[in-house]
Amino acid sequence: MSLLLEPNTSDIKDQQLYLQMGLSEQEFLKVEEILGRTPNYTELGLFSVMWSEHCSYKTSKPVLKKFPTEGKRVIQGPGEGAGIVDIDDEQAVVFKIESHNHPSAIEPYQGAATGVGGIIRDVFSMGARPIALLNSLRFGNLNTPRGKYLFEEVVAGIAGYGNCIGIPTVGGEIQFDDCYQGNPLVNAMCVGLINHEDIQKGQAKGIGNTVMYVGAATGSDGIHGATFASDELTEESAEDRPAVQVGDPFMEKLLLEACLELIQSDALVGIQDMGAAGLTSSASEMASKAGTGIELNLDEVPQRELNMTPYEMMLSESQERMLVVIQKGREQEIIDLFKKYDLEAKSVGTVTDDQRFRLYHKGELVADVPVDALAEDAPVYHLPSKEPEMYRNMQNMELPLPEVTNYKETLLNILKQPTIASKEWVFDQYDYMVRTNTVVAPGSDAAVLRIRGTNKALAMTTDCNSRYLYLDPEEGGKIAVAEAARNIVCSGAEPLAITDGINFGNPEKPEVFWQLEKATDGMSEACSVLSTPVIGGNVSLYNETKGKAVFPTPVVGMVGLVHDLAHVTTQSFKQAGDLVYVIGE
Amino acid sequence: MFKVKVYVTLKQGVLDPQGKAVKGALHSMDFQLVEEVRIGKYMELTVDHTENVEAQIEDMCKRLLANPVMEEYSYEIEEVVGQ
Amino acid sequence: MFKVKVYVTLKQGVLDPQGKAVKGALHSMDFQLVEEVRIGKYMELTVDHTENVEAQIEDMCKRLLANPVMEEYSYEIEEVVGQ
Amino acid sequence: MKFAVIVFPGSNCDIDMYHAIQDELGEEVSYVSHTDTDLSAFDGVLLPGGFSHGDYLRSGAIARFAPIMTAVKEAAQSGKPVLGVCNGFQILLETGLLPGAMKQNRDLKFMCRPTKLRVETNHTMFTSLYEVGEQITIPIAHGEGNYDCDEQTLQAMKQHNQIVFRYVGDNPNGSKDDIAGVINKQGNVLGMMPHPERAVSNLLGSEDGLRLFQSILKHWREKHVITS
Ligand SMILES: Nc1ncnc2c1ncn2[C@@H]1O[C@H](COP(=O)(O)OP(=O)(O)O)[C@@H](O)[C@H]1O
Repeated sequence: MSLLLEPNTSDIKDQQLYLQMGLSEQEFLKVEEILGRTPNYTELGLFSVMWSEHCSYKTSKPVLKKFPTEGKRVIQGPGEGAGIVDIDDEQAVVFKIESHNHPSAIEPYQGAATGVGGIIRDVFSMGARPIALLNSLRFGNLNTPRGKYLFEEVVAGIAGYGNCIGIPTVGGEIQFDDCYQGNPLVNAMCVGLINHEDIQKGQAKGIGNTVMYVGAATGSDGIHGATFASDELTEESAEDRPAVQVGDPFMEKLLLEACLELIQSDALVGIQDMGAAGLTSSASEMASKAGTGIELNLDEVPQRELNMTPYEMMLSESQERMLVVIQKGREQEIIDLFKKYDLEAKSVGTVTDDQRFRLYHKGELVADVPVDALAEDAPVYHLPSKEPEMYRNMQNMELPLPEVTNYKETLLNILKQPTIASKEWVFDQYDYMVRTNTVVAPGSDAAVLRIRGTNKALAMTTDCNSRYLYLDPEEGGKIAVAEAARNIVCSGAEPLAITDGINFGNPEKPEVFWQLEKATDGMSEACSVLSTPVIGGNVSLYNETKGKAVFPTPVVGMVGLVHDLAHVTTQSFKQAGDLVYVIGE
Repeated sequence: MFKVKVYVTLKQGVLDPQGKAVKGALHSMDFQLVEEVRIGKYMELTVDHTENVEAQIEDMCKRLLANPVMEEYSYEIEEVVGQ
Repeated sequence: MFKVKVYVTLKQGVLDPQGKAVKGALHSMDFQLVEEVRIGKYMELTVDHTENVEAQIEDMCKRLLANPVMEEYSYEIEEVVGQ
Repeated sequence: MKFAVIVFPGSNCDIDMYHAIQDELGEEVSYVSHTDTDLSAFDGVLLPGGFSHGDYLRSGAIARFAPIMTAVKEAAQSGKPVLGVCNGFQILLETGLLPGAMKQNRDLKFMCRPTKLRVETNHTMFTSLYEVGEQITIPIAHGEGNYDCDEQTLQAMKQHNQIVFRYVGDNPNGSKDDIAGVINKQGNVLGMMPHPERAVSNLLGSEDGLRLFQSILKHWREKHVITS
C-alpha cells in the first residue's frame, strides 16, 4: 500500500527530496553519475544513510587518518566492528566505544539502553565474549528538571540493559556543564575477551554462499537513525522520528550466546551486527570488504509489521539483529543452532560475484547499485578550518590565579560539584560484579577484571575533561589520553591501546573543524608517546542545540594489561601511618 | 472525589518485548488462541473534587504519566458519590 | 477474533512503591489534588475465536498474568467484528 | 556431592554459581537446561540469579513454567537441598515452593552493593557453619528484592524459624521485616536475594558466602557418606 505512495524519480528530483534525507545537491548528482540514472526512492535511501557522517565518516576521515594505529600487540586496528589487541597466551582483548547521543536526547532510557546493546553486538560479532561495559556521559545543569530527567533516565537505561544481559558495568565518567543542556552525550564502551583462533571478520566471501538474518524481526523503528545522528537536534526532532527504538536485552542475551556458539562452526563465513543503517550497512559493508556482491530477497526478511516497504526494511534500525554469511548448503545446521536459543535464522540472500547490491521485493528488482559506491566510495571532504578568535584572545590573557582564603570551605565547595562528587549513586545501579571477575569495582582509578584461569587481569577506564579541550583542544586532547594512561598505570597495568569517542559540534563550522583537527593532533601525539595506538572508535558530530556546539569531547577508552594479579593497586589509603608522596611536577 | 483510571499503551510500531515474552509463555502453556499481547500500564488515581479535573488529568498524562515519545494514553473519570 | 483487556492491580493493603513515587512526583508538580495513586498493568490480548474464551482467559490470569499472592485481576472481552 | 545449576533463558549468574562450586567448594557441578526434566542424578539444586525471560511481566513468572520445574519440585519434596539466589529466589516464590512475593525495590532502582546480613538461625542445612546472630557481608544486585507477604504468613514463618537472613542496618530494598532470605517449613528449600556465590573469595571482596555452600556439603556428608 505505502509502496504506491512512495515518491517516484521525478518527485525526487523536482522536490529535491534528497535534501531532506541529508544528501547535498552535489552528492545527489554524484549518485546519478554512479548509477547513470536517477535513483529510485529505495536507492536514494541507501545512499543517504551510507553517505551520512555516521556511516561514512566523510568529514572526519582526514583527521582520523592521523591517529597512530599500529603497535606490536595490535591484531585488528580500525575498520572492523571493534579493535583487537594481543594479551599473550593466545588471548586477545577486543574493545570499542560508541555514541548514542541523539537517540538519548529524545528518549533517554531507550536511547542509552540501545547504545549499550549496539556496542555489545560490535564486540561479540568479532567472536569475543563481552566481559565488561563502561560509559562516558555528559549532561547539562542538574538543577533543571530536564537535566535531572535525562541524567536519571540515561543511567537507568544503561543499568537496565547491562544488568539484564549480565555483563558488568564497571566504570565510566560523568561531567555536567551547561553546554550539554540540550544535547547530552552518551557513549558506551564494551570490552571482550577472545582466543586468537576465534577471531571473526565481517566479510561476505564465497560466491554462492548464503546470507542469513538472525535475531529480532524488523520493524519501522529508528528509520533513518544514522541520518538523524548526523544532523543538529531541533525542536521537531521528537515528532520527526517514526518510532523510537526499544531495546530487548533478553533477546540480545540469547543472540549473544547463540552467536558465540556459531563462531565455533566451520560453516560460518562472516558475521556482522546490524547497527546504524541496519540491513543496508551490514550487507553492503560485508560485500564491499570481501570484494563481492550481495543479493537480498526482502520477502524473506522477518517483519514485525504489515506491508513494510523495501525502503523501510533497509533503513530500519530495529535492535538485536545480526547478518551472517554461511557456506552454501549448511543453512539447516544454522537454523537448528539458533532454534536452541528460541531464535529464528532465515536465509535472505546470496553472495554474488559482480560487486552489485541488489534487492528484490515481491519478485521485482527494487534496487541495483554498485556495492562499493555505498561503502568505500562515499565522498570525503576536507572542510575548512579556522582558529577561533576566542582561542587567540585567550592565549594573550593573563592567567588568573584563584585566591583561596578559606581552604575548608573551598574544598567542600569543590566536592559539592556534581562533576567532582562521588558517583556512587550511579554505579550502585549497575551490576558491576556479575560473572564474578571484578577485582577492582567502580570507585577507584580504573576498573580491574581478572582473567579466569590465568594470573592476568585487564584494567579499563574512560576519561576526557572537555573543559581543557574547550580552552585548548590540542593540549586537552593530550591530557585526555594521559589521564586515561595514569588511571591504568595507577591500577597496576601496562596501557595497551585506546578507543576514542569523538563528540563535537557541526564540522561545517570552520571553528569546530579546527577544534577537531587540534584535538586529534593532541591525542595522536600522546598516543604515540605512550605507545597506546588507536584501535577503533566512533565519531558523533553535529552535537549542537540552537546553533551552539558542545565542548569538544573526544572520550578516551583505554585498556591495560595487568601481568600479575599481585600488581593490582587501588586508590584508597590503606592504613593510618602510611606515608603519602606526591609524584610528578 | 473522583476516581480516575488512566491507561497507557505503547504507540503503534514501538517494540514491546514484554508483550512478546508473555505471548511466548502463553503459547508454551498451550494457549495457542492468543495472537498478540501488548502490555501497558493501568493507573488508578483518587482525586479531590476540583473544577477543571479533566484539564488537570490531561496535563498529568502529558507531562508525567505517559511518555509522549513512545506512549499513548486514555482515561476515564468517575465521580465517587458519598462515602 | 476477540480483543481482551486485562487489568492487574496490587491487592488492597499491599504497599505500592511505584504508586507512592508517582504521587510524590505529581505533588511536586503542583497537582495537589491527587490523593492516591495505584499502579498496575494493562494488557491487550488479541485472541482467536474459540468456544470457551472466558474460561481460558480466566485460566491465563490465574496462572500467569497475575500473581495471586499480591495481585488481583479483572478483564473485559470484546468481540471484534469483520475486518 | 553433585550439584545442578539450572539455566533458564536469561540466567546470568549461572557461571558464577558453577565456579563457586567447582573452584571454591571443590565439588562436582553441571549446568542443567530449563528444558530438561530429570534431576535424579544430582544431590543439590541451585537456581541462579539473572533475568530469566527478561524478568518480563514479573521476575520469575515465566520461568516457573519451564519443564525442569517439575523436577525441581520433586527434588524439593524428596528433601534434597534447593537453593534459589536472587532471580532463583523469585522463581521459587512464583512456583509456590516458598511463601510470599517480590515487589520492586522501595526506591524503584536497581541496586548493587555489599550488604550486611544477620544469620538468624543456624539450624538449617544451609547455615550450620555460621553462628546465630553472626553478621556477614554478602552483595546484593537486584531491582525487585522488596519481599512481601501477609501478616499471617509472616507470623507462621517466625514461629517456624523460617527467616534465615535479615539485613542489618539500612534495609536496602524495603523488604518486610528486613527479610533477606527465607526457608520452607521442611528446611530444605532456601531463597535469598543476596548472592553468596559472589562472596567466595577475598579477591572479589568477601568469602562470607562460602560457608553456606560448605554447610550444604557438610549436611550431605553426614547423611550420605558412611565413614569407616
Ligand atoms: N558513568 C559511570 N559509570 C560507572 N562508573 C562511574 C561512572 N562515572 C564515574 N564512575 C566511577 O566513579 C569513580 C570516580 O570517577 P571520576 O569521578 O571520573 O574519577 P576520576 O576523575 O578519578 O577518573 C571511577 O571508578 C569511575 O569508574
